[in-house]
Amino acid sequence: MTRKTYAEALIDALVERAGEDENFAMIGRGILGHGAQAHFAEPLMEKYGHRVTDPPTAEGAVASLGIGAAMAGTPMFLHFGTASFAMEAFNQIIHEAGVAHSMSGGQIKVPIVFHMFHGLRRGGSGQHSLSPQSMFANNPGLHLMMPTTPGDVKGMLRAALKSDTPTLFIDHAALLGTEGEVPDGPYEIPLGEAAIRREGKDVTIVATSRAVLWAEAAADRLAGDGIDAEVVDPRSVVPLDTETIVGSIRKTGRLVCVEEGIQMCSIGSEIAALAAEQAFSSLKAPVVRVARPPAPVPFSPPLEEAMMPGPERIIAAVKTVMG
Amino acid sequence: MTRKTYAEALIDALVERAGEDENFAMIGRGILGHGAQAHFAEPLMEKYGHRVTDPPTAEGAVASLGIGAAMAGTPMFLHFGTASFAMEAFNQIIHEAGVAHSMSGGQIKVPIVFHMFHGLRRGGSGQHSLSPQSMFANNPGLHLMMPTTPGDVKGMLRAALKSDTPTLFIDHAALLGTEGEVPDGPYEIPLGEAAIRREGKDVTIVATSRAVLWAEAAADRLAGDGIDAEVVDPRSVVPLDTETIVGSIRKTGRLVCVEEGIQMCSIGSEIAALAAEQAFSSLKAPVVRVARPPAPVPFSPPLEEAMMPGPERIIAAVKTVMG
Amino acid sequence: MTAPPEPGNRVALFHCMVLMRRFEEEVLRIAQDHPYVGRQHLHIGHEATGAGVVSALEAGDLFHTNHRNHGYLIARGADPGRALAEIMGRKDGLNGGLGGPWHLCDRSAGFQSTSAMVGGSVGLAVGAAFGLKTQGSKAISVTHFGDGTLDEGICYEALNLASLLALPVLFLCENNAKEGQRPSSMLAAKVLHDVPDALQIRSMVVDGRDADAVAATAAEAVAHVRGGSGPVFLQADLERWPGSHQTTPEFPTGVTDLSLAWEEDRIEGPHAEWVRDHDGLRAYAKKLLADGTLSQDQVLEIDRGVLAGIKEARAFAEASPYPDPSRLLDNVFA
Amino acid sequence: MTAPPEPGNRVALFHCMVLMRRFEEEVLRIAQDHPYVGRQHLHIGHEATGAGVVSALEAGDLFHTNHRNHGYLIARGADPGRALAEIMGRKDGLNGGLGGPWHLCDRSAGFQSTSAMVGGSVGLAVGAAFGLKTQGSKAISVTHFGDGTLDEGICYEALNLASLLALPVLFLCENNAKEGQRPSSMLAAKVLHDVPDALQIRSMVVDGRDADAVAATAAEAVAHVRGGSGPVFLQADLERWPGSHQTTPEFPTGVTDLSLAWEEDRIEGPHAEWVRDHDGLRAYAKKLLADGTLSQDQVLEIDRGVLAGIKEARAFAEASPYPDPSRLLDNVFA
Ligand SMILES: Cc1ncc(C[n+]2csc(CCOP(=O)(O)OP(=O)(O)O)c2C)c(N)n1
Ligand SMILES: Cc1ncc(C[n+]2csc(CCOP(=O)(O)OP(=O)(O)O)c2C)c(N)n1
Ligand SMILES: [Mg+2]
Ligand SMILES: [Mg+2]
Repeated sequence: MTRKTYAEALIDALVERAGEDENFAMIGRGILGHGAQAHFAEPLMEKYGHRVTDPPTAEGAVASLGIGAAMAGTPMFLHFGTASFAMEAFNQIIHEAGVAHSMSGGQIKVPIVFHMFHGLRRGGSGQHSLSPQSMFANNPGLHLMMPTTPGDVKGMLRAALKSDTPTLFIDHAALLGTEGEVPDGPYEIPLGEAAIRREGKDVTIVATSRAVLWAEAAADRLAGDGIDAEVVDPRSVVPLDTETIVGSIRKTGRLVCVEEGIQMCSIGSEIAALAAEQAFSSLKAPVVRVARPPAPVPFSPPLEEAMMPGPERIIAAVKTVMG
Repeated sequence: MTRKTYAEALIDALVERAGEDENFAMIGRGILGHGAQAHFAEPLMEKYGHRVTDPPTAEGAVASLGIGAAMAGTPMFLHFGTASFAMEAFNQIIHEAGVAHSMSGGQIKVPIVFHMFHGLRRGGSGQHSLSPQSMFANNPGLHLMMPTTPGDVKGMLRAALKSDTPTLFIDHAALLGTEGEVPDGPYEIPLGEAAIRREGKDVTIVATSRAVLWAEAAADRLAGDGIDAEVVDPRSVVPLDTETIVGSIRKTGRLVCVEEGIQMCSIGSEIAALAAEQAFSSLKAPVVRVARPPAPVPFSPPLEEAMMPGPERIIAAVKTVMG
Repeated sequence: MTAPPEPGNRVALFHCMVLMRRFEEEVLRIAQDHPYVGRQHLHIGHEATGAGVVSALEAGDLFHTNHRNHGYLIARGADPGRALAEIMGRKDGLNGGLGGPWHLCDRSAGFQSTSAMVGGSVGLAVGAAFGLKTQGSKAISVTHFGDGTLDEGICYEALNLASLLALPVLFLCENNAKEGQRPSSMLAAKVLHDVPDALQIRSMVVDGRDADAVAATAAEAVAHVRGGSGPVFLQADLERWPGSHQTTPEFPTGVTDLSLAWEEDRIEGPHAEWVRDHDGLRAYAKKLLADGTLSQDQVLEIDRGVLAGIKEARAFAEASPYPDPSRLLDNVFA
Repeated sequence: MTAPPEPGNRVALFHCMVLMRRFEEEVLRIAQDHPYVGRQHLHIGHEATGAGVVSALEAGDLFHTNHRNHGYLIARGADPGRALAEIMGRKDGLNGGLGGPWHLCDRSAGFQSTSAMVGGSVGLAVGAAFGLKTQGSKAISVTHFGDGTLDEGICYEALNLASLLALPVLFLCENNAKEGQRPSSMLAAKVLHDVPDALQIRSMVVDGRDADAVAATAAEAVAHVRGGSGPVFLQADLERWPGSHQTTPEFPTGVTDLSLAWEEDRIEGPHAEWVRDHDGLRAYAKKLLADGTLSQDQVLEIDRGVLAGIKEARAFAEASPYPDPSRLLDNVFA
């Protein structure tokens, strides 16, 4: 175990994989973005920079390149930058990568990881702030990972890189600088295993990506008010660990869903629906969802701030479900 | 009132609008597809064919053309064909059309209707069978209409064509040949008004687009078993008539959600979440969702058939919630 | 059933063309006999191009095609019975019935995928070339697409990538545009290859109705690509067959009768013009007869052999059951 | 604050360039003074192009820009105070604080939108041209984008559409690519305009550092477009300013000192090379002094006037409050 930033742990996974498989290739510019953590990519670029292709600004064909190469047997890591840009490759991701294995009757495998940063990033406005995870989850054949901690990002990225299923790996740039314990050497976190970030008996808060940090902060403060919240982080959205999630809801009887994306037809909607389907008889109170308001992200700082489903809003939601 | 096909009613709305506003322009090829109803477009093409631009196969720029023209004050109707093709323009739809009005502080209006056919169409396989409605609904600034009847398509299309908000108008080719009473002359069906297709007291079935027909068929047969189902057709997904929908669930205490799309993070998830949030105390049984299985659409006829959330599956779901 | 034609073997080229034609005719017949087998995009009229290009390829080369794919698949040696079974959505189809006509895939024949998204195959093929290059393979990537595909931005982006990275990919553009009909291309360029030219991709143009010319030009193009000199854009100018985008299963130019290669007096009726002036298969038969490569009997013999094989293939496909619906979720994740 | 420069009025051109430069310098200062105003893409070094092209336009013309948009907005007559307020996310900003620097919009100045999606503005501008044509308007559509934008398929598709439909749109490509730095263009073409050329769009190339040349060439281009002869692709070859993609708010080439147009001995220090050899604003001042169009005093007078205006603008922006968060959902639907 070493204490590391999320950014370092992410790069660790890539360095390890590149070292193991000389056929593994990467494509994209600025894997850690342009922020304060960008330099953590240096160990990768120094050692394996020759295996990172710097592409033109042409997301559709770059995605196709990655998918076609993966189909031909070259495992790929593809970095889009802001998740918004991946929308230029939406068709290629869902209609080529997602369907190839099934449509070929299992003949074709597509070992590719699509990496991108989602969410509110300060000043991203309406075109650089997308959280596309719910949209991607509405498609078949694509795994969808959303790590939260340095320890998870390394193990989940490794699992994704070793998978023959195309995987959306959706990060949040605001997590890059967070620190945590990271096991040394290679390890995998199996797909489809949720993490219980905090045990509790009164209410279940299911949150993804950065929103987990807000949920934890809210839970800390709620503890002061005598409310014992359980925080569940699905980590992997597809496949989803319904067993753990529904188990927690059955235990507490109360559910708050938190996410940075827009609420309608979202992961939060899905978890709430699962509660209504599979934990109905245990539910003691109406479910509450906390999410980004359904508006284009405004530039103005206080307005962007108001978009965030941060601790305050989570606490208010929990108090509502506690009645 | 005249008895007409859905296809005729749809064309009526375009002919009327073109007659009223000589600035109104259309772009796209084969507005009614290539099936048995294609000829119903003739009255439009004969009279206003010169105002329909036949575009290159370049969905992204074609969408941009429509959006830019609408921003410049020319109301547009844009036909994509299969909804799958609209994925090549996903970025333009969500990141240009959807955000322009808000991001400009209200200066820019985008009067455009994006028309497309969603769903299982027999032989469409994994790349021509998309139901993108849930994904679109996860974005801000876009209205989303899904008519079911000939009377509705005409009035809803007119409302969409007169709106200054960009509108996704998602049709199902299998509806084109259905017949119904259509009021003569222009009329509008206001956005955000659900229709109760059938009143009932035991269970609420919320279904969209073609799935409404399956829900009605199921309700007919359930009546034989003494189950009195209410069928609610939201018609407009954004804005959603939560009042009517939640009202019905409160009344019956039971909910089945039906849609042709994939279940995860779907409209069905959203309705189920609304039930868990807003009708919790009235709910008498777990909610059940009926949707397309999470797989690429297979070509093989019996497998494609098995994808459909048709009457049998709806009946089974209703029987489950009836306990 | 048949190995792909060898370079320089003109009889094999002809055989391959006959196979392509008879296969497509059988697909039409299947569509007539079965109410529901999807919508077909047949390769009729493109045989000379298909056979010629395939003759220039080697076993490990990877192929990404578009919707007009049957001919290439068969020419590359895929089993016609399993191909027809796939087109019918049957269990023994190449993709187990999951793909259907628009998505035929035969990994063992280097047939990676068929994308029915216009432009899809072009991007994937550039990716395959990238993969092959990364692996240090000597194989090349080939993609086949129509003139209309250059309308799509993804095609342009992919051409640019291939040129920038000097990838081993052959872009085979089947140009079946024809004035007067609704054009499948709406490109403002004077000629299609102006676009790859602008992107510094070597381009070649060939009369796609002439199998010998295609075989020779394709051999040159493939040598360039395989030699590591970067991509080639090969534009094959073709006849637009009247049925190329039909929605109903009829024989718009009749069923092929190869004896019309010599009994020209018998060419009559509604399809006479096409048979006489546009049918590349008949023209090639005539050429091979004229230069003594084949006799009339040999032509008929080849045809009979192909027809017998197709008959068997059809029987195999018809006998194959539909897959079980429970297989739906089998291969969603790898 | 200032009307757009008139054709042939070189003093107005210069004034416009000074305004653009001083505005951007103020933006940098704001970014230094306020911890959070987003990331800026300044137009420094592009002034001659901006002013020259704007001088050729008329009032009703519609503009779609990319992320490097401030200069055009100001040159077209948008209020600098409201523009700075928008860049700061304030209530009195042009977009009410909702858009920010990447999405400045001023409908009254024909400034439709700024798309921060590379290629976004190109497609929208082709649409604006389509709209104007449909309306029978005499106005034209203008879009400004960088060399890197030709990498994107959407740009290619939009060029094709404009050419096919002969739309009244001026494509202004600011080519600030420079060897040695990471190129903003990764196009395999020999020169950028090879792509529009292939699509049969009339192209022109101009030295984008020479305001007179830009004004003259732009006038010719605009006449072509307004005359109904279809689109023009105007490639302005530019200096790549060292700060063009910076993430921290510093003055990479110092604060402009116009007296260095004549006191050249004083050009020294770390920025000397840029100031001496690359600063188009200084070069234009020198030219106007040399041919007697302006005196040194007049140059300084213009600069003082502009600076005073900018100071006022900044004060206005600073005084403007943030919008109320309750405004978030105001304009989601029209
Ligand atoms: C992205 C996308 N847009 C539209 C279509 C509909 N479509 C199917 S075939 C075709 C024409 C293709 O023309 P071309 O590439 O010349 O091939 P051809 O059929 O002429 O051989 C079109 C537009 C599609 N399949 N995919
Ligand atoms: C679709 C998309 N992909 C990537 C980006 C990130 N990006 C912002 S500016 C830029 C470079 C643009 O270069 P160019 O068009 O030459 O303009 P310049 O900044 O050089 O003036 C890129 C790639 C983006 N904004 N949008
Ligand atoms: Mg074609
Ligand atoms: Mg540039």
